[in-house]
Amino acid sequence: MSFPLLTATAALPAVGAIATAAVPAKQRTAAKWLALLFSLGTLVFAAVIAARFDPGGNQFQLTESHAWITDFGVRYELGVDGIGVALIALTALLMPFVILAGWHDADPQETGSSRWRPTQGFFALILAVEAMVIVSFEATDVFVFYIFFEAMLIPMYFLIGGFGDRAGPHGEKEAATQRSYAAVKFLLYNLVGGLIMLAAVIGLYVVAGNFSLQEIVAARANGSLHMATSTERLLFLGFFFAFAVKAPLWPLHTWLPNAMGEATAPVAVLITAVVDKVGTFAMLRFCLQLFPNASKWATPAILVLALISIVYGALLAVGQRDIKRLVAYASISHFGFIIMGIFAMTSQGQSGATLYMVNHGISTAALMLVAGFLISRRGSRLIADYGGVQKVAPVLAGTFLIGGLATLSLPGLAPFVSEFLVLVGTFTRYPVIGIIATIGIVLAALYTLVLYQRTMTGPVKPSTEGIADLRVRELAVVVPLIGVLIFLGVYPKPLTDMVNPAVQHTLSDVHKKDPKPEVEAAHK
Amino acid sequence: MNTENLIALLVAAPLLGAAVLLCGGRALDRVGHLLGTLLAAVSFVIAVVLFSDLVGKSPHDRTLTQHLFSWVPVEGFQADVSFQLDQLSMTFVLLITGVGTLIHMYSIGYMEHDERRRRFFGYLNLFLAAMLLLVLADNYLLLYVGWEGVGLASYLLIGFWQHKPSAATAAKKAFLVNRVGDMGLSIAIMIMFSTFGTFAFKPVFDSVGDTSQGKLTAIGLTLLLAACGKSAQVPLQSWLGDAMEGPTPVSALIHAATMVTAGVYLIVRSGVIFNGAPDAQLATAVVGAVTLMFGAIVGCAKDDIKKALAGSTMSQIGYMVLAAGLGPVGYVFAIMHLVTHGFFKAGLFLGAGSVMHGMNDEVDMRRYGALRKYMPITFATFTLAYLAIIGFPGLSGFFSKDKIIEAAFAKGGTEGWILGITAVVGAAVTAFYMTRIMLMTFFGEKRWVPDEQGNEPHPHEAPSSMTIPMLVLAVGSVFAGGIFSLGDRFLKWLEPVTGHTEGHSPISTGAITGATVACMLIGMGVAWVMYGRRDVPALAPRGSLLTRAARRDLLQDDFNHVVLVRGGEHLTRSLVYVDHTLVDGVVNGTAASVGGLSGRLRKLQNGYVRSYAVSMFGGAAVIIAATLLMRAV
Amino acid sequence: MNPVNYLYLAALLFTIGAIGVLIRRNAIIVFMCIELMLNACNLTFVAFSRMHGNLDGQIIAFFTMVVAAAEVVVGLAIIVSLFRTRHSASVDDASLMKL
Amino acid sequence: MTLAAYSTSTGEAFQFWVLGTVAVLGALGTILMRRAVHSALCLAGTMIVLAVFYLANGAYFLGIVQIIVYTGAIMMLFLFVVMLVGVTAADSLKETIKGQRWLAALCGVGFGVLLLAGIANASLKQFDGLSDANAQGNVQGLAALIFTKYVFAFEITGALLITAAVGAMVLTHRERTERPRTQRELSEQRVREGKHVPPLPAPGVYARHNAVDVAGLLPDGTPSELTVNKTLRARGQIRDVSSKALNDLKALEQRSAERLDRPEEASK
Repeated sequence: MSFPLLTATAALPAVGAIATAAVPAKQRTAAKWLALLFSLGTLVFAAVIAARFDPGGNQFQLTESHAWITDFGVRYELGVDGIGVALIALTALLMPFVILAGWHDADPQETGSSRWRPTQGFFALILAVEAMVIVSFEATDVFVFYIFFEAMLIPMYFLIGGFGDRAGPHGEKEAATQRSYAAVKFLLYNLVGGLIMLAAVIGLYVVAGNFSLQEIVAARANGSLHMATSTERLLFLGFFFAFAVKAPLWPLHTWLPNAMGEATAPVAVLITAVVDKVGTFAMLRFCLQLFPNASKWATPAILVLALISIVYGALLAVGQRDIKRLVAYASISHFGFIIMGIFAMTSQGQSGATLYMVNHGISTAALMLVAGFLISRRGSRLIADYGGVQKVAPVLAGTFLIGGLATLSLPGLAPFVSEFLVLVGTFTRYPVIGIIATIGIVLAALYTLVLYQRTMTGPVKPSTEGIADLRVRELAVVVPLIGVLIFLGVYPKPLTDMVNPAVQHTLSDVHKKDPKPEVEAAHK
Repeated sequence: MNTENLIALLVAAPLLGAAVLLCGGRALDRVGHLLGTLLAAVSFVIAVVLFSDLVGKSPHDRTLTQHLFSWVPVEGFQADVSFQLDQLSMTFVLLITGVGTLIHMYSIGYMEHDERRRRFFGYLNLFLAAMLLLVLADNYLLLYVGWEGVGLASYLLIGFWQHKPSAATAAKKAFLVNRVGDMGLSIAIMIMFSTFGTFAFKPVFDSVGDTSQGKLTAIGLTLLLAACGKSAQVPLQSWLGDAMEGPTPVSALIHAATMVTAGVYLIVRSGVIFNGAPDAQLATAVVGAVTLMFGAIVGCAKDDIKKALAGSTMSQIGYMVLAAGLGPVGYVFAIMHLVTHGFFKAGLFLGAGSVMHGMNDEVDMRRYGALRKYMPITFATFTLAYLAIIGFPGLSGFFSKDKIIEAAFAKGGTEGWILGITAVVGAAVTAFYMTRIMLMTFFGEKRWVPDEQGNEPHPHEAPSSMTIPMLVLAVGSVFAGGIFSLGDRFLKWLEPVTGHTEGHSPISTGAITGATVACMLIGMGVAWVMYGRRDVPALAPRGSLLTRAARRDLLQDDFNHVVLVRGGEHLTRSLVYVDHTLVDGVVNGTAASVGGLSGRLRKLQNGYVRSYAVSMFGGAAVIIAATLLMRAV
Repeated sequence: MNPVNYLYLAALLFTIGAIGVLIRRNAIIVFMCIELMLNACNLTFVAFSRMHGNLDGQIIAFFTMVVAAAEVVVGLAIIVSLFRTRHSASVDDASLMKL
Repeated sequence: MTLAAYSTSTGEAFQFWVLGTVAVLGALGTILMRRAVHSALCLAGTMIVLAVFYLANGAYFLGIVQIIVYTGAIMMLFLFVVMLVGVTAADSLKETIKGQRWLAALCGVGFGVLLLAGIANASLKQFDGLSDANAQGNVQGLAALIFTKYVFAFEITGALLITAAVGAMVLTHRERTERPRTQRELSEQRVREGKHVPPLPAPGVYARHNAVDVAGLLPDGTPSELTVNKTLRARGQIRDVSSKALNDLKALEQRSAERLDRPEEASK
């Protein structure tokens, strides 16, 4: 039996979480370094996964399978396809930066509270989230996936509710109220989604008799498992609802601005760049593969919702007064693109959507973390409290601009590739939706540049004076992220090579072929 | 060594400069401007090498390609980073690197006292790199990268003086309006992909004949939208005037060598598609004609020298777009006018910059006057460029503009007459506003006043780093047109790429030329009557309705403000409200009603034992009843 | 007379006792009503014992009595201590879990 | 089994109808009497009637136990506690919980109807009588069952009884947590607090009455409640001897003296 690489990758941060939590109360710095070390270790493991993965090989590789709850046919089954590898890599890549960016976020004097060992708790919770997210990306057993999909909520709840910016606009007490509101809202939304999904998971078991993704797909393919149309649709909706809450899709999105607004910047990155990706990833893996016919049936409605998300999220971002909420609404718009790409059911759309997940994770992380650095200097999230920052802190402003440009999908930076693929992929099948979605391009420029203009340019406001430029630790967070953005914008081939075969598998499971171009190209 | 491999270096040199200058620390402050200029010059030298190589080949073999790497390989979708250098690209490359290098040189002097000069040169290099990428790309997606890169660089440069809110707003506006155009380009690429399965130039152009005219018209119109954004054509022209907030060399770069010419390049490059879509062509010509009048009228009313020149640019680009809209008859002349315009407009802007440099950055022409005595070189070069732009016989502008007017008449039918007469009238208006600028700036009494700090301006000639580029450009303004026209050299050079058909205008060429020159003289005369003979009032008179409207860019900004900005604000505000009350409200309402229900139910739990006993007793009764009923059934 | 009448009587007494529990506030009277209900049950058991001709019913009634006795002892002790703390024997006054 | 077994003797029927009525009245009295003492007495009556019914049903042992244990011991315990607790506001029959009485009546009547209907529907055809079971004597029969079949239940009830006894003791017993204060300490506290340094005043003395419940009069003629035992105070049983009341009394005496023609007393 070979080394269980996937289990080890997920277990490493879990062990790290326990180890970090066990660090004595006084040794806060040790806890931080320990957490960073474990996240780096996970990154190494993720790199090994990416290296060992053979894009031309089977759909699922590095598989592990053990009996778990034999009475219900639950097996501990792990395996990764190209999409999974890409997202595991994203998660493992972002974590060290999240930890580094949140280096001082949970220091007792920062939070102003005397809770028991907040620093250890903060980093342990982050590592716990990482472990669960990685298992979610690896699980090929619906039940195992479901458990970790839901369990993720617990550490996230504490991260949102327990750690916030130093002081909100109305003082610490009001901030605490807002935080707990946001945390409870996050929890309730996702629990409701999870509950409905649980019903669907049980329903799937009743219909299929086991939870294994591969077995069910194979059984459907060779005809030994037949699902009634209405059953399939109901199950699909159950799964999709949970993922749409997580993703989040309009109109189930309202928890995200609250959660991202109240949480600290690193936690906000954790939410939108990593945890929410589980939702879109699961649409691609479970919704489409388990219920191909129902997916096709629901596609028009979902595309319309995604389109609404794109335009609506962007318009709301324009109207925000709070930096973090603005980024949150921008993310809603971007998630609309991802979902649109998935359900366009073309190679370009789904490859684009997968790339989009990765790129959006990195670009939002860059933008949000820099915004977090800015906020930590002034303690205000309101756009109106800043102005002329580029004069006093040019590097901060510059990195913020690059993050913003990535958010508006400037060619040359990674998100452009994915956004364009999604648009093209959608257009070939649904031209009208594709054209309307391009409005998102203009609106993205609008909210990004308005944000940049109001905070960074203009005369230096008295409240902005004396803001320090980025420190070494902060540069160490931002510069690599920007480097990755540029690299993937110029040379995304390594990623696309990994993703393409997985997308082809998915598409063949859904029995969809790309629409042929009208004119068979004369090239080559 | 294979010359193909040099193509990438063309882009790489300024890109490297941008990277080094922007990432390098303050250590580079002292040499940054030299490095930037050097790399621009390197790019120019490479361009010259490639040009000589191309000239040495047979006319139909003058296309070099270089494939660097596969960019976005996805099933059925192939985007490569590869370059194509043909005569059209070569023309642009020479213009961009040549004029670009001159503007770099000029900026050394102009930006001498700016503490962020290093960064300025970084942005300039980025601008060149993006523009070169745009014209060298061999597929539309890579072109799109350059296209947006130009937008980014212009954003950074227009907003270079970020501490000025007006500059920041202008930069944002430029980017946003350009983005609307970009939307058109991306839709065009999407249509191409779904129609042809590719968006590389060659296969697309090769298979144009296999598709319907409707598809081609759609592509053409979306490309036109893109061109309107980048080339500041009506209705997306509003950003150009505001873009004058940037330092003057930036204006020169944007207006002469880069940015605004990109739209013309796109249309000419996509000529094959437009040829198959007459409706799109007509739309293009109409947009060009409207813009040429629009820009000219706006240029007449502005007192800000740079904004007046901006109106002129709009108008001249209008000529080019008009020419490009005429199809193979006009493509070559569009490009020819573009190149000559590159020379004289750069000269004009650099001259204007020189004037401002000497006048404490004053831009109001009503505060100038009599500057010819103080700035002889600037006056001389400005005058040559001025004569070139109004199409004074013998100078560059005469040759290129005349051809466009001829081609417009050659379109034939009512359209041809309308377009042709518009172009002729445009020439008259051009002569008027340019003469106005000349008279107000260099002639008459001196009207300058101390600025807000009380500093009396001391007009003086600019340093040689600024005057040399102006002199070079002046030479170009004078001779370029003649050289190009001599033996139809330019036509023969470009014909293999764009194709050319000789137009047959309903009236003779001589008559057109005569009418044009006459109109030009009338325009000059009117300007002389209004501004030369009389003193120029230091405060602008109220003026006619048209003047006032023209001062406000023919109310287009006001329209944008009311409809788009205000409307948008209301829309977003109401959406924020809806999101908070309706979408969130439904959820919160559900929570509240559950909470309310629990509140009601809680009242049943009043703590009184006897209450509980009643429920228990009632429950027992119900169970007995149920049991009895079950037995009864 | 049919011995079933004993059962009817027991049912009637039980119901009266139950209503008493529900409407009276004095803990002692409530308690007495409970005793009444227990006695009604005992009557039923005895009547059934006679009907079935064996003594098991009587045994159960006997045990009921024993349990009732124990219950009374504890219950009255609770009432007394309740009265001590609250100066009232009303069951309504004991509506809170704490004083 | 014969049809005759379905009915009892006429004597028993007569006894049932008479005593049954008494039992129901007693039960109603239990729940309707205002005072706990009266309720307890009514309940005792019902229980005695039930004891008679046990005897009539052949449960001789239970009948006697009912009288001795229930009527004799348990009901006395009840009365004892009633005395201990005294008269409280809980004795009021006014309902305080809204809708409680209606619900109680509804549930009670519904329950009763269902119960009666259930019995009426039951097929109670069997009627064996206890003559066989009681052949060896009722007590012997019970004993045989208790010590064989039900021995474990019997043992457990023993444990229950002991537990109950202990429980009652624990519940009612109050541990003294501190030493009782001596008279000296009490007097010192009184001096420290500065009120009622001397002993409390004696109740007023009015020759014609038992004077313990009459408040002593202060110099201005108002009664001082301090002079009366606090238990009487709590029960509101202080006799009013304010000057107005005394005048009323005087007037009353005068009127009675006039009617009785004893002018010497009236004029006094």
